[in-house]
Amino acid sequence: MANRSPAKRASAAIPHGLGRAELLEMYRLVRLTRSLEEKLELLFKQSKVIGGLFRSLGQEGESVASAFALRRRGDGTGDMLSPLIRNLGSMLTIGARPVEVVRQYMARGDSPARGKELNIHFTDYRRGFIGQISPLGDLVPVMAGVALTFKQRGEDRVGMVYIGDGATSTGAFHEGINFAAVQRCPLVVIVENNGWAYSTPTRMQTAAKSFAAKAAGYGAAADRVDGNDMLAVYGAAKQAVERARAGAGVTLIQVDTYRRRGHAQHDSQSYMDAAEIERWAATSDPVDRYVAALTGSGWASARELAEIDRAVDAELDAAVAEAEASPLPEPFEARTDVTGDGPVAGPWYRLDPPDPTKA
Amino acid sequence: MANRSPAKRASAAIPHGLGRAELLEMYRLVRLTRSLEEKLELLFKQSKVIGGLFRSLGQEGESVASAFALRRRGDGTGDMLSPLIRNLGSMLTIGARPVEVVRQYMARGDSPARGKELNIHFTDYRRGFIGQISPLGDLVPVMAGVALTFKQRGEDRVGMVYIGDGATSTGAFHEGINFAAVQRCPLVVIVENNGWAYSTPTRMQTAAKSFAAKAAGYGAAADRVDGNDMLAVYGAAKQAVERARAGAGVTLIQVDTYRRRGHAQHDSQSYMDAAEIERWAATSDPVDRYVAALTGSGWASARELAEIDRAVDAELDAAVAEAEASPLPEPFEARTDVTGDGPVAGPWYRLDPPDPTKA
Amino acid sequence: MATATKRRAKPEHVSLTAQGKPVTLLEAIREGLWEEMERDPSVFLMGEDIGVYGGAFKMTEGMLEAFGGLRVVDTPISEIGFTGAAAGAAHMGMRPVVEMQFIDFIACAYDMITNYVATSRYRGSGAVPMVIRGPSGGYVRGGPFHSQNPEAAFFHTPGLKIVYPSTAYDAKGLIKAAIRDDDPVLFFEHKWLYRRPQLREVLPNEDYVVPIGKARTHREGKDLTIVTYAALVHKCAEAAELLEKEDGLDVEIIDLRTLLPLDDDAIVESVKKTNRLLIVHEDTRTGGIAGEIAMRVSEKAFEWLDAPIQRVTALDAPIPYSPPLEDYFLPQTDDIVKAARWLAGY
Amino acid sequence: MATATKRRAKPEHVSLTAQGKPVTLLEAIREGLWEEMERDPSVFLMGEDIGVYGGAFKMTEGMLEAFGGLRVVDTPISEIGFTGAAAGAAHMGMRPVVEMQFIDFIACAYDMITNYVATSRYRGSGAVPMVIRGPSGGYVRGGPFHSQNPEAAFFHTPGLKIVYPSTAYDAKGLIKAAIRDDDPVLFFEHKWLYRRPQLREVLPNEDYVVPIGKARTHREGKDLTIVTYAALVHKCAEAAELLEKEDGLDVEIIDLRTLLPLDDDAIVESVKKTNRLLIVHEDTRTGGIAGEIAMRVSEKAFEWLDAPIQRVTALDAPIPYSPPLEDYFLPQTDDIVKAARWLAGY
Ligand SMILES: Cc1ncc(C[n+]2csc(CCOP(=O)(O)OP(=O)(O)O)c2C)c(N)n1
Ligand SMILES: Cc1ncc(C[n+]2csc(CCOP(=O)(O)OP(=O)(O)O)c2C)c(N)n1
Ligand SMILES: [Mg+2]
Ligand SMILES: [Mg+2]
Repeated sequence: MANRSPAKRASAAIPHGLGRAELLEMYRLVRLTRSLEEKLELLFKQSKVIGGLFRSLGQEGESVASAFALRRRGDGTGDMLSPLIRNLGSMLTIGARPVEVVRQYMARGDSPARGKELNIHFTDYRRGFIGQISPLGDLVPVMAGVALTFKQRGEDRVGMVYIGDGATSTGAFHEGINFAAVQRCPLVVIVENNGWAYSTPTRMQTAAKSFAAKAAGYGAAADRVDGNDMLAVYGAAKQAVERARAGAGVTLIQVDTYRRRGHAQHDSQSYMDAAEIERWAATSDPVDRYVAALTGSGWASARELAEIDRAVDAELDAAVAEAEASPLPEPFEARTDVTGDGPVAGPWYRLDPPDPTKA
Repeated sequence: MANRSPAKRASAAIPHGLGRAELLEMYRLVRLTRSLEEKLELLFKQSKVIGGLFRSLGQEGESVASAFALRRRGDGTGDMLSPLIRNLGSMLTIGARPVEVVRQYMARGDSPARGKELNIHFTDYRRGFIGQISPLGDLVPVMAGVALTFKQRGEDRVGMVYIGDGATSTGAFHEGINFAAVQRCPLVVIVENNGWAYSTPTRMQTAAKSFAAKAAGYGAAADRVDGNDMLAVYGAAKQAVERARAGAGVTLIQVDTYRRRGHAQHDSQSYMDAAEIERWAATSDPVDRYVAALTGSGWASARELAEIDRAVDAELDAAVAEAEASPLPEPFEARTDVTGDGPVAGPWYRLDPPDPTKA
Repeated sequence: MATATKRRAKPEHVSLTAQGKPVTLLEAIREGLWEEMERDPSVFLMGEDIGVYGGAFKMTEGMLEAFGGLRVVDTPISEIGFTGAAAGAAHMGMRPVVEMQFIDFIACAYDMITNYVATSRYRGSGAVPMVIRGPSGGYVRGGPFHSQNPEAAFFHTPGLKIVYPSTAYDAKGLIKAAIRDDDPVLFFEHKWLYRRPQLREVLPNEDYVVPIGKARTHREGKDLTIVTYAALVHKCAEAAELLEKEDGLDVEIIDLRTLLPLDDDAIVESVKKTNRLLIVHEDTRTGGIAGEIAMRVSEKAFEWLDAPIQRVTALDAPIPYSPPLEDYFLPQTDDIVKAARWLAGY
Repeated sequence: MATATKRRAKPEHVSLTAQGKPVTLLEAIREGLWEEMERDPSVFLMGEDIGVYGGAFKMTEGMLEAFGGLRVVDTPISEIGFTGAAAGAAHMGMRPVVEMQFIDFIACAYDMITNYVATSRYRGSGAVPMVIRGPSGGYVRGGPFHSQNPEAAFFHTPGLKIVYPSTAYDAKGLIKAAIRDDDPVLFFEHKWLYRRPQLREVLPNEDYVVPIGKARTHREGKDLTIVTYAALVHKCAEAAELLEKEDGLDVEIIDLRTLLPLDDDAIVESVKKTNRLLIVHEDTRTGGIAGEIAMRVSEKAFEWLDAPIQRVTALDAPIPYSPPLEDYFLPQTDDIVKAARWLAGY
């Protein structure tokens, strides 16, 4: 997984049928992801983030590159994905906006989940993403059903669902991917092997030689790719997406990467080897490697990238300012949208005068 | 899977280190299994069986042969198994008695489950079997835990759990076998592929090329065997049991067989191909094939087998008579053994006079 | 596919009402499912053995042939899987109806239903119009895992609706209402009622729904209110007849039909009339829904109560299999009679 | 392995009581777990990240080092798997204690717990001595899946016991009782109480247990009974102080401690003294355990009630994340004050 030296790639043709504009857009997205998380970390340290903060440092590349392989439209006719907590990059790639993410983390009333759900747990069917819930694995069956409906309706749309190395141990993952495979649903399952599930190393999660090896147990196609090589991830994802779109069913792609931060901000990472983290940072940072590929291959100039960086910073400053100006939700909102039958009853003892018959 | 002609096996040495006595005992057990089910079917037609009746016709061989590979003791120091509804043969092999089974099916008060649970859902830890419950897959995690304790205590005991082709689709199966494999628990998982899950053919259950292919996804050893060749099943099971006993962890064995009857008595099998059933009956009945092997190889004479048949019939006649003489449970027993704190409260309105304060 | 099949003549077994023939509770639900499948192409069915086999109780018989494999989906044995898949399909605008082969196995999908499906609207992921249905209840010697009444496990989950009908008319009207409802509905079908000849009735030969959330007065009375549902509606009716004959008691029976949301008004109104309340359910005692009903009546009609609210329920145990045990475990008509007598005499 | 480790000196963080230092609720449970691990080699721990990491809340910190990997088992993310495995180990004579990283995920094991574990004794497969424990409850901005109170989902399952302590003393005594109990015990730990300095207390430096099934009078009073448990014991106490000062009301607080089996006698006795009952729980309203308590009081002490039983609970919704929403959603001290005032004035 040694970093490819610019030399080796010099004057290479752009792979996977990508154009220069797309390469730059992918750069913008991965940069946006990392910078947004850095902003969030700042806000977290200022106690402006409510609840935990989850970094995807070192994994942003695969999030962006895999989602980039989807048909991204924003009008409800494109592909659909469901991310994990560390797939901020996938969300931004398919259309989530930084200001939405900041509002979510700051529990604002105008955040997509209106303060009812946290961090990147939010949904937009038109843009093509379905927010996960905390119980791991549950979105695999759900996305299998999304893909089933594409098949039922004869739509050439594809679903993509992300699952961590740890979450592959859940019954939901198993039942969902088996269902999708036997029904030949157009679904791509990205297994993110970042080496850790909270403090649990992969070897304590499963005795399987690889996660790709699980595919055969479902009759799904398998692929495995260096998760910090954005172009490789894009290539693998693109192929799987096209397979699915062509009606050839489920592909499980193992993307190997590394979680350089703790599970969340509170996690000291005491159980991790600092040298290992350093090595990944030095030799396999997805952004560095992508920049090296872009510049080393003459696909982009340092100046172009610097411009993008400036634009990203400006966008994020604006997003944070906007989010900070956002109001917290109205308490009453706690009662809305439980069912379609209107707000649920409020507490009788908060009435004036209190009246239990009105409960 | 063609039936081996006696000629081919003539004067062959007994494989897998088995002795003649063991061969005859296996014959007795498989005969006992089939004949007991035939008796039960008779009782069912006389409406003496309460609830459903499940036949393992055509699968008895693998049940007996796999369980026969276990250390069977009856004093709580042997191996442990957990059967499925169609593993009557495994139960009898590890020590369940026909009269217990008949009492269970007749819902008698002196049945092992005292009328609280049905058919072969009963347990004896000393003899080494744990009754399943209806929700499929649940016993895989449970048996993983049984095997975990063997490992914790440094006991050289082994667990064996049966799972149907259909039940491999459950989350419980997945979580249980993955847990056992990563913990290197001494567990053997027998996947019984009998072609059907109720009315669902294997191809609608999973797109996997085989069930053995699932093993790699858990880092478990895999084997696959002709389930109606008792000696082959014994050999595969024996090897897996010894692997487990030696601390080498989990083996998944796919045994291919065929469910010649419906899911239960009420099932007309309309969805099955009569010719296919006939073909399995004619060319691959496990008992016929075993008899052919025994006699064709000069390991047993027709006279010996006939004697065993007579003994089995006598035993079963006695068992049925005994069971029919057994009492139904006392109603009050419905209140016992919910917790260790004594019987649960009875209904206040059945007191004389009724008294709700005593509920 | 739907259109293609509309041209076919409707099979006999789903044309009984059209022919003016009486239907059982099972047949009523089957007709309801069939008519919704014809009415709305976004409705589809999923479950184990529901296709070729037509389901363990033959509820979906003939539907695969009529509507095809894309709308009648045989699934692997994966309650988490197909329940979650139904939610995903619902997100995309479909209206899935999933069958638990026996409702007992809904426990396997407990997380998916309570954490994912029930909270979707609240989380901002939108309504999840789906129905989870299946054969429920005891009195059939089914043992601990083929006899359960699962309502209490879900009654506590905001975002769900729960329906448990006792008559053919209600069953057909409520399955249609459930399918058309934008929220997830758990639709429980009592297998002891499925084919009971006494429940056969001729249904209106037109499209109708029974509103979710409205109880029904099964029997009018002034001396005592019995609130119940599902199979026990019929045992309560038996008891009421007997109490009228033997004690001259005039018992009112409220059939809840919908358990969530509860129809407080119907209950309270009846209690204010009779001043005595007996709650009867087949489910076990502790944590059964009788408690919630009693709590609400205490909150809203305490002063109208002339006697303590009482309940007749199953015992606090798993459901035993052997007839003497199950008979003792489950509420029987005679139990209702005795409890009602005690209350009336209070 | 156990013996080998006994020789080691006990780490500081589980020696606080031995040193006469006060402990938090979390530290009390940790000491209880540690002491049971030392006392009985059949006790062992399973869960996600409980080994090297010591658990998400550090409950099992240092235990892997002290007791080794065979007794402190880090599991895959498999609630069905390790819960079932615990049952299997219990069958073999072990006494497993499994941790749900957050109790919300117990939903994934709902089938295994209610259908397999809870029914084992009844089915003739013997007692299943195991404990399922985990951080529970709200007031921590945890959102819908890190704030749940799961008691109502299991309260309905015969065969289980449920414990939910509110003080350090009870927490230590009850975790020991739970581990020594032959039945499966769900042990819920309120994360808002885990490290609350106000709950610090010096515990007896000897082995003690608090019996399962016995409530505790947290505060004596004669005007009104409040039945509550877990975090709300402390909000009720706050409210009681205020009501004494401002209204001269003498409020009795019963801390259930054990939810299953319920201590009817303690509740009924108090109600017979005060003739007014307010039930307060953090869980949502419909189907929460308040209903069962009200039902039982109605059955056993109806004539002693001078006012309708009332309850203060969370709203019937998932648990929202944003502070203004969670504050509005959950019961607050002021709510208890208002409800108690209304009851007292009735
Ligand atoms: C069913 C379930 N069990 C436990 C948890 C607690 N939990 C949250 S994240 C996590 C680790 C996830 O690891 P992995 O799947 O590898 O994803 P990663 O964090 O590495 O991206 C755990 C155990 C959960 N969310 N859901
Ligand atoms: C979780 C669960 N879902 C559904 C059922 C209903 N059911 C009972 S047996 C069966 C088919 C089992 O097929 P398989 O696992 O292949 O075992 P076989 O009957 O072929 O021996 C089904 C669906 C169940 N018992 N448990
Ligand atoms: Mg990971
Ligand atoms: Mg099968």
